[in-house]
Amino acid sequence: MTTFSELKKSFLTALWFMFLTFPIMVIRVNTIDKIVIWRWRNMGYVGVASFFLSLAWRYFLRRKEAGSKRALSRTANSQTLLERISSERRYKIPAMTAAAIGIIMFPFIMNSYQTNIMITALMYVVLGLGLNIVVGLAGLLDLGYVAFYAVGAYTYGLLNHHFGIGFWAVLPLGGALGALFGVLLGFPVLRLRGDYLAIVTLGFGEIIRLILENWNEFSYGPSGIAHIARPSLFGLKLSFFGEIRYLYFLMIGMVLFTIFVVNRLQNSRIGRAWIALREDEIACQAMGIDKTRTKLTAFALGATWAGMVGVIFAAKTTFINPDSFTFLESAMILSIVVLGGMGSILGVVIAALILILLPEYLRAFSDYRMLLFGAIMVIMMVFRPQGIIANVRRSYNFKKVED
Amino acid sequence: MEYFLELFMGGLIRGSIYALIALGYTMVYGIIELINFAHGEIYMIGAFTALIVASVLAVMGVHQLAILAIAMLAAIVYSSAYGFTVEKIAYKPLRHAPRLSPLISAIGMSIFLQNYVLLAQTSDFLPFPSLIPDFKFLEPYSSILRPTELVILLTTGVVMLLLTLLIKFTKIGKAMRATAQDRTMALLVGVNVNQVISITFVIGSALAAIGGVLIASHIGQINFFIGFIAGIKAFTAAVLGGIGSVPGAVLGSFVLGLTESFATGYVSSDYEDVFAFALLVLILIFRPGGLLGKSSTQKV
Amino acid sequence: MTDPILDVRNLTMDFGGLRALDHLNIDIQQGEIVALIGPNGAGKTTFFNCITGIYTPTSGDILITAPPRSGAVAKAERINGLKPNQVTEKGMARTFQNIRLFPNMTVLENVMIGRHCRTHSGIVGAVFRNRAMVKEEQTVVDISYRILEKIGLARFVNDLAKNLPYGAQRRLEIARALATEPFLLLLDEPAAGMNPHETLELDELITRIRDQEKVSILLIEHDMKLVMSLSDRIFVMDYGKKIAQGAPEEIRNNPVVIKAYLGEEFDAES
Amino acid sequence: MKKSHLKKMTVIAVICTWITLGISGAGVAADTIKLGVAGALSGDLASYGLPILKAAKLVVNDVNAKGGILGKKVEIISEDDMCKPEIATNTATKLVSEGVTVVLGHVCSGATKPALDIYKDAHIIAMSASATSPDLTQSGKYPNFFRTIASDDAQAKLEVNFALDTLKLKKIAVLHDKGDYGKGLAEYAKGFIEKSGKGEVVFFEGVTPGAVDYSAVVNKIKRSGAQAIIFGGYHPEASKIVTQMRKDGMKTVFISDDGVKDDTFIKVAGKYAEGVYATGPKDTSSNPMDKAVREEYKKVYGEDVGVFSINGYAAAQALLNAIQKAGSTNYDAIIKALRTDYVETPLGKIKFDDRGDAVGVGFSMYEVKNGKYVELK
Repeated sequence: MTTFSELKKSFLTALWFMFLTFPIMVIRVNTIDKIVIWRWRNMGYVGVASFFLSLAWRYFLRRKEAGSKRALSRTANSQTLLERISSERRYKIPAMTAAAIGIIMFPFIMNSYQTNIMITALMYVVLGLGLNIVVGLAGLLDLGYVAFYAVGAYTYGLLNHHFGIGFWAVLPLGGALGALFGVLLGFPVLRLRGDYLAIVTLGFGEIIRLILENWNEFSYGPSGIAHIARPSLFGLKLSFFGEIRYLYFLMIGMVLFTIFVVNRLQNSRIGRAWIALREDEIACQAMGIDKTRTKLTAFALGATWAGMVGVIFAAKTTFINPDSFTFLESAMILSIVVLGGMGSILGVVIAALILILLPEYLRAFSDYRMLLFGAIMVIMMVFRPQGIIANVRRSYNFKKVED
Repeated sequence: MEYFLELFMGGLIRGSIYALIALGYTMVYGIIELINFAHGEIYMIGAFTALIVASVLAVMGVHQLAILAIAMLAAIVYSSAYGFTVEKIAYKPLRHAPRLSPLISAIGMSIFLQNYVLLAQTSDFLPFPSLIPDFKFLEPYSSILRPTELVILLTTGVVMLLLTLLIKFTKIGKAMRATAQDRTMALLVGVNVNQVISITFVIGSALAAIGGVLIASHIGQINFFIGFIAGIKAFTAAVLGGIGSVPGAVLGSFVLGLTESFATGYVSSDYEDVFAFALLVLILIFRPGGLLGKSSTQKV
Repeated sequence: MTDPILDVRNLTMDFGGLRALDHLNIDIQQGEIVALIGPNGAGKTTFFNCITGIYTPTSGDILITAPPRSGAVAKAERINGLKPNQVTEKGMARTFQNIRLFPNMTVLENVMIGRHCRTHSGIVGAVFRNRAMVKEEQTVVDISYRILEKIGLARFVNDLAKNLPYGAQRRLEIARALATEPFLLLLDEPAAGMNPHETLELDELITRIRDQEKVSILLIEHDMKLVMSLSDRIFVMDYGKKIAQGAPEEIRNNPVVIKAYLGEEFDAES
Repeated sequence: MKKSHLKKMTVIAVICTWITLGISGAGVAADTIKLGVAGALSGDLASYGLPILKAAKLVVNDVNAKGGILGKKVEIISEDDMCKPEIATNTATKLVSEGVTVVLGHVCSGATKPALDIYKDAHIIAMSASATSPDLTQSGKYPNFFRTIASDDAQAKLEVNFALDTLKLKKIAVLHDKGDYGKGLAEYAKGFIEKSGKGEVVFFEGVTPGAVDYSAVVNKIKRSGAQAIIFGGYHPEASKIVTQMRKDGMKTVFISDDGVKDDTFIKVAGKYAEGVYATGPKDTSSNPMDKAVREEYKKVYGEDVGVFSINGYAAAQALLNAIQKAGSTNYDAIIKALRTDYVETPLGKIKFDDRGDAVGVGFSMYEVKNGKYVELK
């Protein structure tokens, strides 16, 4: 492999991209005044950029392939740094202590904006962990997860608006209603597999949103519900910053609670059944696992978290309308699960933080931020298709019995 | 009766539009089992390319029919080129990755392409020139069928026919069918699988480009976001018909188009999409493989 | 003679216009090793799928009589139309012709899945880890490990199933099926793809399972040497019909059987 | 192994540093008066937000050139909310934590509502140049909210009166785009028609924005026998519907709102736009100040003013003027100044009523004549 042939390849790639981007990047037409603006300089930029990017792209792709071959040859030590920190005690305790201090100090060091976006990110951590049950563990591709999120949000929005019921009373109710809707959706789609399931769940999510949009008498339609009460703290009146801090710690608690529950679930009899269902549906049934029940519990438990986060969402924004529950939201949550590494809790946490905080920190790039965001999603998938942290199966303690 | 006919024609037009996009989805799915979320963007880029080329030619004062031909050709060439490139960048490196990873890559690509067009062109709606000439003989029937609509129906029909012939009778068509059935076997009997996948993307993108130009002429305006909604609907249609099946995609598109049209006409346009999705759910419950899809009994 | 533990009467299965099984009668007594043989496409796997609930047969009866445990009186039960998991719960477990393990779970977890239908802890138990649940979980682990030891897979215990050698994967399927505590084990071509040495080990393993675990066995197999040495009785199928049954010696010399097999080979050569 | 770990460590360290820098970037600036500008500055609704921001910059440059207010320079801090409620809370929190005194924004009503709750708690005044939801001022729940644009019910009232009284039409079809703005407006229109008793609503439905074809709904309107359509929504849908109607040979009167009173509508719908009515902010182009602003805008940015630029300019003026008059950045003092002191703006001399609506700001009806919106007197 000579450098020359590499350069030639990149040169051809650059030519190709110059051709590809020609009409859209170079020509700008003002159809009204019939003026054509030729922006030749853009073509130059594209050429130079794609030349170097293609060099880098192929270099990293080769490295990735070499890496995956190496990983195959040595099975035991192929964990990445993060995986090692998460699995080895020696690293785990200091890492966790540092993380704990960081988490507690965060809202006191950072300003309220930072805390606020962190709250949003934490909400997505919980959503990601919830969807992880359905997609990551049970292998049921759900593209309408946002429907349950909407159910939770509207539960609180409506109950608070009409009856003034408080946050803490509705939180479990939102979860329960989420679960109920999970089962309602689960029943008709039990027979469907794979991508058929995906499109039906997508349709279900859209149906819920459209109903919220059109049924004014019930949901106040697109103008939404305003003035939803923020969570109360033993009846204390908090300052604005106090409320943000309070919500932050509430979310931290929620995240810890979710991690605790999901972790226990996935290492239980039910969790194993979910994974078996994901791995091979027929064998799973043949081993005596009730497919219907297992699927329904996955849907219901996944939806529970969405319902609860929905309640928190309504309390945080104090205003909800159907626009917040579009398909893109579902896609975002799904991306968190896949990017994190299906079934891996730590992976989902990291992915949620990246995907939600990234657009905020990309504000500096203003117009380009969504462009970069899309590109980063592609790049991460190409170079790390198994997700940030590939899920590691745990090992069990067992007694050796002498016969 | 006239009202019924109007709605019926409206449904057919919608169906044709969905079909042109749905075919790309279904072909790609048939070959590599990927929901290509960026497909709607390919369609959008086709429409933009046609708009840009047509405007430039119009400023230069070229004849209308020549504009139509050149703009259409440019749209097809560029959409195909984009489809081809997207596959090489975002899907090919993921061929052996976990099943959902290419899906996320596709979502990322879709966001990227939308914003690329937004930044390089504009966020505003642009008026799309009516490239299709007015046929005098249609004037008395203008409330039922307009020239653009006639062209859309005819083009869709011709394209379907050509595609069926291509898949049934040509060498590449056979290779595509073989790859769809069993990629490993196809590889073993000497099919260049990578090439087949590329060609599938190119053909699917070309169809989307044709759809893009026709739809844009029909509704008279485009912006960077048109691909998303049309894409979701077309995908729904493809699944409705049985994803992976070419006649299924066409049938599903017409069923969806007619349902929407009649739901609006006889019930309410408020719940037009609710009807569309409810129909999808119902059909899949009773026929889990879609209308013309393979029965989903798995081999044990 | 007691009731057969599995009694299949006039079992018929149609796929559209195609009759895959045609009034099939098969019975298995407790403690037997029975083989089901026949040319490719004879309908053997379809038969398995019918009696394990993956397909619902068109007509006929599948009756099972679970062997009495602790002195209870056994009663025949018709299991047509039950779901696969219910069949497994009744006490019939199977393996698959094309291995269907859970590739990304460890060997131990694969076996633990088999214990699912014999355990009960639910969501609440999983979250709160109450004492009963912890105890149940540990028992599951212990039992599963013991099964692995018996099958000779203990050294792979924490490996992912997909990383096992081929022969070990076949044995793991048997271990997983055993974990469901069946009275009848249905093996679909357990020796396929094994080398002669592994086949010999399998022969020994199957006999051992029957003797030690008190499990009856029905197997589909093409390896005639294995079939002849293992089986107490053999059923022969062709084109969905039973064409012969009897002890290995009788089958070996049955002209109908020979014709069925020779005919197939003859076809294959032409 | 070791080496690759080291590399990964470095990468992580770099990322951490980058994040920390990003975080601490929001430092304390010099002693200035901060004017927050919030709204859709990116995405598909940026064409509403950016012209407001640009207009505000003109005002601030002007004020600073004259020495600022209260002896301090004015500084603009702009943040994007993409018109999404959940992002608007982040935007609002960011502005609050950067210590803005007043906010010009937000652009969309849906995003404005949750943001106002945050500003209210932080004692910050917000003034919008484009949020027209009646709820914002009429509910009485946002004492810190003001606006330089009239609310939707006024617009709906104008549309209905125009159809019933001026054009003397009886059968009205009311159509909307299912959005916050469009549907709200359509519902007011429906209510006014029913209450007036002079006409009837023969059709009330919403269309799906972005759909590939509207022929079914157009056919349905035709069948309903409506003489006029009142449409609540934005110009992309309006132009599709109008085009489709006219191509089908329907001559039904089309009346719409300030979401349609946009030159893009005329550009896109072309000849079919002729004769379409739309309400919009009163034409103030005869006001010399308005003329000056339009000229300055064109000179500075090389383009014509956007939809809400003039309202944005007026809002920025009103806010800064109130601070000047109040003599401090005290919340109550500014509110009092806004309610009592008139300020000269391109919209005319304005002050605000108790609910926060600008006195003397209203809508007029426009008609497309020869490819231009012309105000009807």
